[in-house]
Amino acid sequence: MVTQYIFYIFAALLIFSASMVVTVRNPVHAALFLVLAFFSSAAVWLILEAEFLAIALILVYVGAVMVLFLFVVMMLDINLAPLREGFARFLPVGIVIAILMVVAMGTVFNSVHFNEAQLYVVSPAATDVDNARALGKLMFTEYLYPFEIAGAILLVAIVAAISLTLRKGRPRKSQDPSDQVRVRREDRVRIVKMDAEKKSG
Amino acid sequence: MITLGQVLLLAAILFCISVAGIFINRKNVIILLMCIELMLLSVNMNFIAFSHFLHDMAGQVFVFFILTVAAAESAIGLAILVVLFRNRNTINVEELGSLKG
Amino acid sequence: MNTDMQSIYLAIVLSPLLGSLIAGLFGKLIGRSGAHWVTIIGVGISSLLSLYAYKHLMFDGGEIFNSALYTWLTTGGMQFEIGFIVDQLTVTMMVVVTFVSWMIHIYTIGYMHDDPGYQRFFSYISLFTFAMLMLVMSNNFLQLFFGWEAVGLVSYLLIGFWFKRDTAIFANLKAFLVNRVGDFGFLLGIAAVLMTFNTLDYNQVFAQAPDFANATVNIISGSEWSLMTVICICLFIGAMGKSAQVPLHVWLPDSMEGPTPISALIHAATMVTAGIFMVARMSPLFELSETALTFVLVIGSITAFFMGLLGLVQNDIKRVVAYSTLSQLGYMTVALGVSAYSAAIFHLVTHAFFKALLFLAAGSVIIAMHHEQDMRKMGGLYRYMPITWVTSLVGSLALIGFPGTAGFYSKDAIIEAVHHSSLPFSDWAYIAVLSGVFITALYSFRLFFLVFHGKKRMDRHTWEHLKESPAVVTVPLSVLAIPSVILGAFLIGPMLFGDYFTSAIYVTDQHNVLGMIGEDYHGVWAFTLHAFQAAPVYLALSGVLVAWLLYIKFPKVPEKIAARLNWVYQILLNKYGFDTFNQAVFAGGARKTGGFLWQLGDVKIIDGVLINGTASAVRWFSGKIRNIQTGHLYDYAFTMIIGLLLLLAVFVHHIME
Amino acid sequence: MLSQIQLVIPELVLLILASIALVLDTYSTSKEKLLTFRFVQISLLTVICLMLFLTPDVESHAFNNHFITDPMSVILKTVICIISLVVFFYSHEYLKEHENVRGEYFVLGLFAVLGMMIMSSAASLLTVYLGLELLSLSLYAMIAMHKESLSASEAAMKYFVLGALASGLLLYGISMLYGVTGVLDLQGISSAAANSSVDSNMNQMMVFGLVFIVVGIAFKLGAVPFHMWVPDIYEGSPTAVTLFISTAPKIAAFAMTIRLLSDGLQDLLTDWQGMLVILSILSMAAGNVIAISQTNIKRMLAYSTIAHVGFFLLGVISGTAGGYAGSMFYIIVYALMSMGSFGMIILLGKKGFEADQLDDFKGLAKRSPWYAFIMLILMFSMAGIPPLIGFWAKWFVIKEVVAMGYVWLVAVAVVFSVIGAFYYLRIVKLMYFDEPEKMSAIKASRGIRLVLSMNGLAVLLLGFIPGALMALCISALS
Amino acid sequence: MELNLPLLSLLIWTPILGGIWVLFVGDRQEETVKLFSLIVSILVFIISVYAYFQFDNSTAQLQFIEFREWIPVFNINYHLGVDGIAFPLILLTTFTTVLVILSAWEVIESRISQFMAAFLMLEGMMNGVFASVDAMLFYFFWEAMLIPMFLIIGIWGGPRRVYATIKFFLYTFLGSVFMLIALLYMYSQAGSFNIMDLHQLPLSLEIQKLIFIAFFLAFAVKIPMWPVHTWLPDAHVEAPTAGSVILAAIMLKMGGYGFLRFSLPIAPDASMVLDGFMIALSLIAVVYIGFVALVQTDMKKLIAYSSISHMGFVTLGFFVGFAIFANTDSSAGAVMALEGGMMQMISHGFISGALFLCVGVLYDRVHSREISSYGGVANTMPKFAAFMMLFAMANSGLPGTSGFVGEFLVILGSYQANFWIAFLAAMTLILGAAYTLWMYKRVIFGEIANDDVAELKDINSREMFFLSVLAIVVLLFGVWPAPIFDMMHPTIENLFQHVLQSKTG
Repeated sequence: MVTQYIFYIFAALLIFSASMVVTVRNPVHAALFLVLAFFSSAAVWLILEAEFLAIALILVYVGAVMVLFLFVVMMLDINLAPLREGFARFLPVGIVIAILMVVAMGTVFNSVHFNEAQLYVVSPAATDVDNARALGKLMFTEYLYPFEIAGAILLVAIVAAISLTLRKGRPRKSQDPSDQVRVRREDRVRIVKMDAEKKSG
Repeated sequence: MITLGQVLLLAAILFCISVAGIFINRKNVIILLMCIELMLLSVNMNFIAFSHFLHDMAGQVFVFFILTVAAAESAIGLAILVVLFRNRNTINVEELGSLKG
Repeated sequence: MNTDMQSIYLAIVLSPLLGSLIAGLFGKLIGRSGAHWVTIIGVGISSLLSLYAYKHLMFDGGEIFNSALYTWLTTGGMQFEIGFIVDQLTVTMMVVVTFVSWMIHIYTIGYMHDDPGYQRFFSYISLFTFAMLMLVMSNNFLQLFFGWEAVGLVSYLLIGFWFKRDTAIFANLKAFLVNRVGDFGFLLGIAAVLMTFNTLDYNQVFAQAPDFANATVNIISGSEWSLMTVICICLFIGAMGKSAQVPLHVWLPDSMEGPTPISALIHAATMVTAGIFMVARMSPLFELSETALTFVLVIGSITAFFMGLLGLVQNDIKRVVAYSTLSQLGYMTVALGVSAYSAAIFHLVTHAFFKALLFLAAGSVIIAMHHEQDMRKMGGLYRYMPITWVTSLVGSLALIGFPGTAGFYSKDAIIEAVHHSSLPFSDWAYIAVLSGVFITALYSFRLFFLVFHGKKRMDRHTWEHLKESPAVVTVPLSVLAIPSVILGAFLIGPMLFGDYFTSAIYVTDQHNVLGMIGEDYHGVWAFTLHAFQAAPVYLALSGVLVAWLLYIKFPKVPEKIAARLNWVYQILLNKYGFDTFNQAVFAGGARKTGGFLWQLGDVKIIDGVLINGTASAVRWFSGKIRNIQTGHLYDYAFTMIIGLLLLLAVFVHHIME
Repeated sequence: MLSQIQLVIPELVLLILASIALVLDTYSTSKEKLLTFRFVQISLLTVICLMLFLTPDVESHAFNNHFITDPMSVILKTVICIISLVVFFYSHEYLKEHENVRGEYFVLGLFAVLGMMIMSSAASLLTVYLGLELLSLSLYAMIAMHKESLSASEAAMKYFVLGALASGLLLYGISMLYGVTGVLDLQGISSAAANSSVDSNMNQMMVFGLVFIVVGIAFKLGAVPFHMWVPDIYEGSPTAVTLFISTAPKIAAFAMTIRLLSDGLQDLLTDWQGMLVILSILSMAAGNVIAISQTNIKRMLAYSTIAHVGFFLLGVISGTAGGYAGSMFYIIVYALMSMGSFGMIILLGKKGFEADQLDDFKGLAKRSPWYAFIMLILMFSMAGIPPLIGFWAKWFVIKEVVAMGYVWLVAVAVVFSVIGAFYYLRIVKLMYFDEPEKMSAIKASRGIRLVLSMNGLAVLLLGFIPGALMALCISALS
Repeated sequence: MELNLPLLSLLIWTPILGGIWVLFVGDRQEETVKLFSLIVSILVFIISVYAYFQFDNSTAQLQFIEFREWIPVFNINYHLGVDGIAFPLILLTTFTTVLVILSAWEVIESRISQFMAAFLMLEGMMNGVFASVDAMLFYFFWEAMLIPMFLIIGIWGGPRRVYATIKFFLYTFLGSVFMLIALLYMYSQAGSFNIMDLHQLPLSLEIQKLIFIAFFLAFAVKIPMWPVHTWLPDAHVEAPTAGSVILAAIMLKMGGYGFLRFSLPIAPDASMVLDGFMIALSLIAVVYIGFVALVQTDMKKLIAYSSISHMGFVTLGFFVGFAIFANTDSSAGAVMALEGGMMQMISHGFISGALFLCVGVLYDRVHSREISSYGGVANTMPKFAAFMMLFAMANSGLPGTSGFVGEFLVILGSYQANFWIAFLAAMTLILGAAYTLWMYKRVIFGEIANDDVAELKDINSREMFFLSVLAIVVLLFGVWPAPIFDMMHPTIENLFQHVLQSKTG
C-alpha cells in the first residue's frame, strides 16, 4: 500500500521533471532537471527491486554523464540570448503528438490488462538473492559475448571522443589560395531564416 | 501493490515527453541530447518493470548494457556537438539547415 | 507448238521491256539515235509478232493460249500466278497496242527531236507498251492489276515528262491520284472475287460465276446486296478511273500537259481503253448483274454527252481532242452497258486508230506552230501542210462517223445497240448518244475549220516559218489514216455479227442486242446504205454544217452566242465545276483533316497532355515535394514520429476489432 | 567453451587487430598514414580468409544463443569485409587527395565492420542492438572526423540525433518483445511468436512491439518516412564516408532485417508485411520522384538509394526464402553499384573540390571515354537495364513477388523504376551529349583507376553471368 | 557440305565482339575502324546467307537449335533457334546493317569508332532477339538494345536529339517492363522460360487478357501502334540517317515479331476476344496516320508517319485472322493475311530503309530535312531522282515492288473478314500515294528552287551502290516474293493452327 503511494509520488516527480527538461530554456536548468528525473526514476527502480541498477544510475549517470553535460554546457560559453526565444508556437503541436502517442500506447495497455497472470513465462520468484551478485554472475557467464561488445563500444566512444575534440596545436591562420579559388557557395554562405521585424506600436 | 500496467504507462509517458521534446525544441542541441537520455530512461523503465514482474534478470542485464551504450553515445554526441560549435559558433538547431531539399 | 507460241508471246511482251531498259539505263552510252533505234526495233518486233499471233489465231485456227509462266507466291493454299491468256480479244488488243505504239515511236523521233529527255522518253513509251501488253495478255486478276497500275505509273511519268512545268507535275499527280481512287474500287473488286471464287484465274472464275448469280452479300448490316452487282460495280469503278468516266474523268484533260505522242498513245488510243477492255473481258461477270450494267450504261451516257459539250468551248487544240476522247470513251462504255461488248471493242479499235491519227495531226500542227496550241492563233494552214490537212480531215470524218469511215460503223453499231437495248435508262442513253453525234460533229469541225481554214491568226514569225512536218511525222500519219478509213468495213462483219470473239466474250441471250441487229444485217454495203435512212448521219452532217456556218461564214456569231448564253458558257468553261470541287473538298479537305489530326491528336493530346504533360507534372511535383526535406532536425524527427503514429494507428485500429 | 570461441574467431581477430591498429597508428607518422592503412587492409584480408576457411557452413549457436553462424551470416560477413576493403581503398585515395588522412578513421572503420559482423550473426535482441550501436557510433564519429567541414559536422549531428531517436524506438520495441516473451534470444522469441498466434492478447502486444522494431529497421535502411537523414548525410559527409555508409551498412541492415523479422518474427508475417508494403511503396515513390529535381549528384544518389530500398523491401515482403534471397542479391548488387558511383565522384574530385554537382559530369565522354563508359554502365545498371547486373537484381526481386501473387505491387514498382530511369539517363546525357566545361583530363592514381574499372566491369560481366551469385544467395537462405 | 557451326551464336556474337574490338581501336585509325566494321558486317551477312541455304523450308520446327545452361537455378537457358518467322527478319537485319555501315562511311565525323561499335553491337543484339527461344534471353537482348540506340540518337542526332532519345528510351522501357511482369507470371505458372513451353501453358481467359495487355504495351509501343506512336516521329527525325534506317527497318519489326511470337500463341483466346480492338487501332493507324503524314513538312517525319501507317497493315494482317476464320471458316484467308503482314514487315524494312537513305543523301548535301528547302532536285540529281521515284512508288504500294505484296494480301484477307475493314485499309492506296508522291513532287520535280539545289552533286558510287542494291531487292521481291513465303509458310500455317486451339481450362 505504502509502496504504491511512494511509487505515485516519484512517478509524478519523474514526469514533472522530465517535462521541465524539455521545456526550460536554460540548458543548465534542463540538465539539473534531468538529474532530478534520474533520481526519481532510481527511486522507482528501487521499488521494482533493481537495487544495483538504481545505484548505478545515480553513480554513473548523475555522477559522470550529467557532469559531462554540464561541463560541455559551461565550456561552450553559449550566449543564451537567442536560445531563450519563445518556442510556445511549437508547444501545442508537441503536446498534441505526445498526447496522441500516450493514448495510442495507453489503449494497448488497457486492451491487454497486463499483470503477472498474462505474462508468457514467469520463472519462480527468486528468494532472497542478492540482486548485484546475480547480475554480476550473469554478466560474466551468460552475457560474456555482449559484454565484450560493450567493451568495444566504449573503446570506440573513447577513440571517437578524443579524435574529435583533440586539436593539434592552434589552427593555422595562413591562407591557401587554391582553397579560396575552389571554395563553394555551400561552405561560405548560410541562408538563415528570420522573421520579419515587428512593427513597434 | 503496483501493477505492471502502471509502470508501463509511466514509461510510455516519459517516452512521449522525450519524443515531443525532440521536435518542440528548436534552439538548443544539448537539450536534444538530454531528450535522448530521457528516452533511454523510459526504455530502461520498461525493462526493469518486465524483469521485475517476470522474475527474470535478463531485463536488468539489458538495462545495464543500455546504460553503458547510452554513456558512450552521449560522449560521442557531446564530442560532435563540440566540433559543431567550433565550426559554427552556435548550437542553435534552427541554424542547422544548410543541407536540405 | 504451244511452247514455241509461248516463247513468241514472251518475246512480244519482253522485247519492248528490253528496249526500254536499255534506253533507260544506258541512255548516255547509246546516245539519242541508239535510244530510238533500240526501242523502235523492240516495239517493231513485238508488233510484227503480234500480227503473226493474230494470223495464227484468227486465220490458221491456232488454239487459244492460256497458261501460267511462274508462281508469284503461294499462301494459305492459294496460288498466285503470272500467266498469259491469248484469245481473240487479247490478240486484237495486242495488235492495236503494238501497232499504234510502233507508229508513235517513229513519230516521236520527229516530235521530240530536240528535247533533252529524248532517251528517257523512248524508254518510257516502250515501258508503257510492255505494261499495256501485260495488262491485256494477263490471264488473272493479279497480273491485270499489275499492268493496270504499271500503265498508270508510266502515264504518271509521261504526263510529268516536262517536270519543270508546274502545270505538268500538278497534272500527273492528279492523274495518278484519281486513278488510285479507281484502283481503290478495283482492288476491292478483286478481293471480292478472290473471296467468292477462291482463285484469281479468269477461266476458273468465269466457270464458277453462274453458280453465284443469285448470291447476296451483306455490306451494310441489314441490306442484302447481290454479290455480282457488288463485284461488278467495284471492278467498274476501276474502269471509271482508267477510262476517265464521270466523275473520275477529271485527270484526262489535264493529262494533255504531256507531250503529244503520249496523248495520242496513252490518253487516246490505248491506256484509257484499258477499262473498256477490262469490262469486256469480265463480260461473264457483268452479264450476271443487270444493276451493274445499268450503272455502266448511265455513267457511259453521261460521259458521252456532257464531256462532248465541253469540247465546244475549248480553244486548246489538244484539249478539244481530249474531250472528244472522253465522249468517245463514253460511247464505248454505253456499248458495254447494253452488253454490246464487241461493239465496244470494235469502237475501241477504230477509235484507237483515228484518234491517234487526230492527235498526231494536232501534234504536227503544233510543231508547225512552234508549240503554240491555241486554235484562236491558227487558221488557214491547209495551204502549208497538205498531208496533215488531209489526214486530219480523214480523222475528223471517222470521228463523226461519216458513212464509210471506220468510225461510222463502230459508232452506228453502238447507237443501234442502245436503241435495241431493253435495260432501264437505255432510251435516255439513246437520246444522249444521238445528240452526242451532233455535238461530236460540231466540235470536230470547229477544230478543223479553225485550224486549217479561215484567215491566219498567228503572228508573223510563225507564219513565215510555216511548213509541212518531216517524214517521220507524216509517214505515221498516212499509215494511220488508212485503217481509219477502211478498217471498219472489214471488221464490222466478223467482229459484231460473226463469231470473232467466240469464247472471249459472253453475252446472255436476253442481253444479246447485237444478235437482234445481226438478224437484219446483210453485209457492209447494206449497213452503210441503211445508215442513210437513220438519224445519226444527218445529225453528223448538220453538225458539220453548223460548224461551217459559225466558224467560216459568220465568225462573229460564236462570241454573240457565248455572250447571250453566258451562264451556260461559264458552266462549260468551268467543266461543270468538277475541278474546283475536287480541289476544295478532296485535296483541301484531306490537308485540313491531316493538319487537324496532327496538331490536335498527336501534338496536343497525345504528346502535349499525355506524354510531356506527365513528364512535366512529375518534374513539378518533384520540385514541390523536395521541400519536405526542410533541413531541420525537428522536422525530421517529427516526420519519423508521424510515421510511427501512422503505423501504430493502422495497428491500433487493428487490435480494436 | 573453446568450441564456442572457435565460432567467433573472425570477430575476435578483427577486434584484436583493430586494437593493434589503434596502437600502431600512433607510430605511423607519415602524412598518408600508409602504415595504418596497409595494416587495416591486411587485417580485413585476414578476416576474410579466416571466414572462408574456419567457419563451418552448418548453422550453429554459441554464447547462450547470443551468437549464430549460418551460411547467410558467413556470406554476408565475407561480402561486408570485401566491400569494406574496397571502400577503405577509395577512402584512402580520397583522404590523400584532400590531405586529411586520419589513422582513427580506419580504426573506427574496422570497428564499424566489427559491428556489422556482429549484426550479421546476432542471435539475440541484445546482440542486434549492441552491434547496431557499435556500427552507428563509429559512423557518427567517422563523419564528424572532418572537423573543418561545416556540412560534415552538421551531417554528423543530424545523423547522431536521428540515429539515437531511432535506436530509442527500436529499444522500446525490443523491451515490449522481451516483456511479452520473457526472452531475448530470437529462437525463444520465434517459438513464443508461434504460440502467440493462439493467444490474441500476446499477439497484440507483440505486434505493438513489432511496429517499433520495424521503425528501427526502416530507419537503418532509410525507408520513407524514416529516410529524412539519408539525403543530408549523403550530401554532407565527405564522399569517402558517404561511400562507406551507402554500401556495407546496407548489407548489415539487411542482416538485421532477416534476423529480426524472419528468424524472430516469421509468425507475424502478415503484420509486418502490411507495414513494409506501405514503406516500400512510399520509398519507391518519394525516392524516384524527388531524385529528379536534384542538382547534387551525391544527394541524387541518396534519393536513388531510398528508391532502391523500396525495391529491396519487395523481396522481404514476399516473406519466402526465395524472396529473402532476392533481397540479399539486390542489396549486394546495390552495394557494388553505389560503390562504383561514389568511387567515380572520388575519382573526379580534387583537393578542395568535390565533383558532386551533376554539371561536373558534363562532357565526361570527351574528357575520358573510358570512365564515362564505366559511369554509363553503373547508371544503366542502377536503372535496371540489361545486360547489367542491376537488371537481374530487380528481376530477382519482382520474380519472387510475382510468384507470391502481388502482381499489382510489382506493377507499381516497375512504373516507379521507369520514372527513376529518367535521372540516371540524365547523367548519361550530361556525360555523352553535352560539351565539357573544361577539357582537363582526369588525373588520379593508377590504383584507383584500376579498382574503379574492375568495379564497373564487374557490374557488366556479372550481368552476363549472374547465376553463381544468385545460387549463392539462395543457398544462403535455404 | 554440312559443317556444324553454331550459326546463330556466330550471328549474335561476331558483331558484338567486333564492336568491342572497334571500341578499343578508337578514333585514331578511322579507316581501319570503318573497314573492319564493314568487313564484320559483310561477314555476318555471308553467314546468314549460308544459314539460308541450310534452312529447311519444309518444316515449322525450330532450326539451328543451340542449348546451354545459363542460370540453372531458375532454369534460364542460352537457348537459340529460328523458324520461318524469325529467320527472314534475321536476314533482313544482317542485310540492312551492311548498307547502314556503308551509308555512314563519310558522313559521321565525330567518334566514328563508337558509332560503328554501336551499330555492330546493335546488330548482334537484334539477331539475338530474333534467335532467342528462351523468353529471358529474348528480354535480355530486347532491353539491352535500348542502350546503343539511346546513344546513337543522343550523340549523333539532330538539334532536339536529347528530347527525342529520352522520349524513345522511356516510352519503350515503360512498355517492356510490363512484358517482363507477364513473363515472370507465366514462369511462376510454368516454371520455364522456354517460349515453346509458354505456348502450351493453359491460362484462363481473364489471365490471358491481362497477359495480352502486358505484351500489347510492349509491342504496340515498339511497332508502333496508335496512340503510342509519338516517339517514332521524333526519334526518326532526330536520329542520324543510319539510326533511322535501323529503327525503321528492324526495330519496328520487333514489335510485329513479338505479336507473332508471344501475344498470339500465348494468349490466343484473349487475342480472339480483343481482335476487334487491335483491328480498330490498326485501321486508325492506316487512315489517321495517313492523313497526318500528308501534312508533314519534314521529309523524315513524313516517312516516319508513313512507317506507322504501314505497320498498321502489319498488325491488321496479324489480328484480322480470327474474323476471317469466323467468316469463311477456313484458315486459308487468315494465313494469307498473316503472311501478308509478315511480308509487309520485310518489304517495309527495305523500302523505309531506302527512303531514309535517300533523305540522308539529300541531308548530307544540303543539311536540311525540310521539304520546302528543296525543289527541282531532278534537274541536278537525275540518277538520285530515278531511285527515289522507285522507292516512292514502292512506298505507295505499286505492284511490281515489294511494297505491294503485303498490302495486297492483307487487303484481300481483311475483305474476307468484313467489307468495311478492307475498305478502310484500301484507303492507303490513295493516301499512301498522296503523301509520298506529293512530297516527291515538291522535292524532286519543278524548277530548281534555290542555290543549294543548284549546286547539288549527283549520287557518288557508294550511294549508287547501296541504293541500287536496295532497288534490286525491292523489285525482285515485287515480281517474285515466293521465296520469302516458302520460307515462312509452314511456320505461320502451324502458328495459326495453334492459335485456333483454346488454351483456357
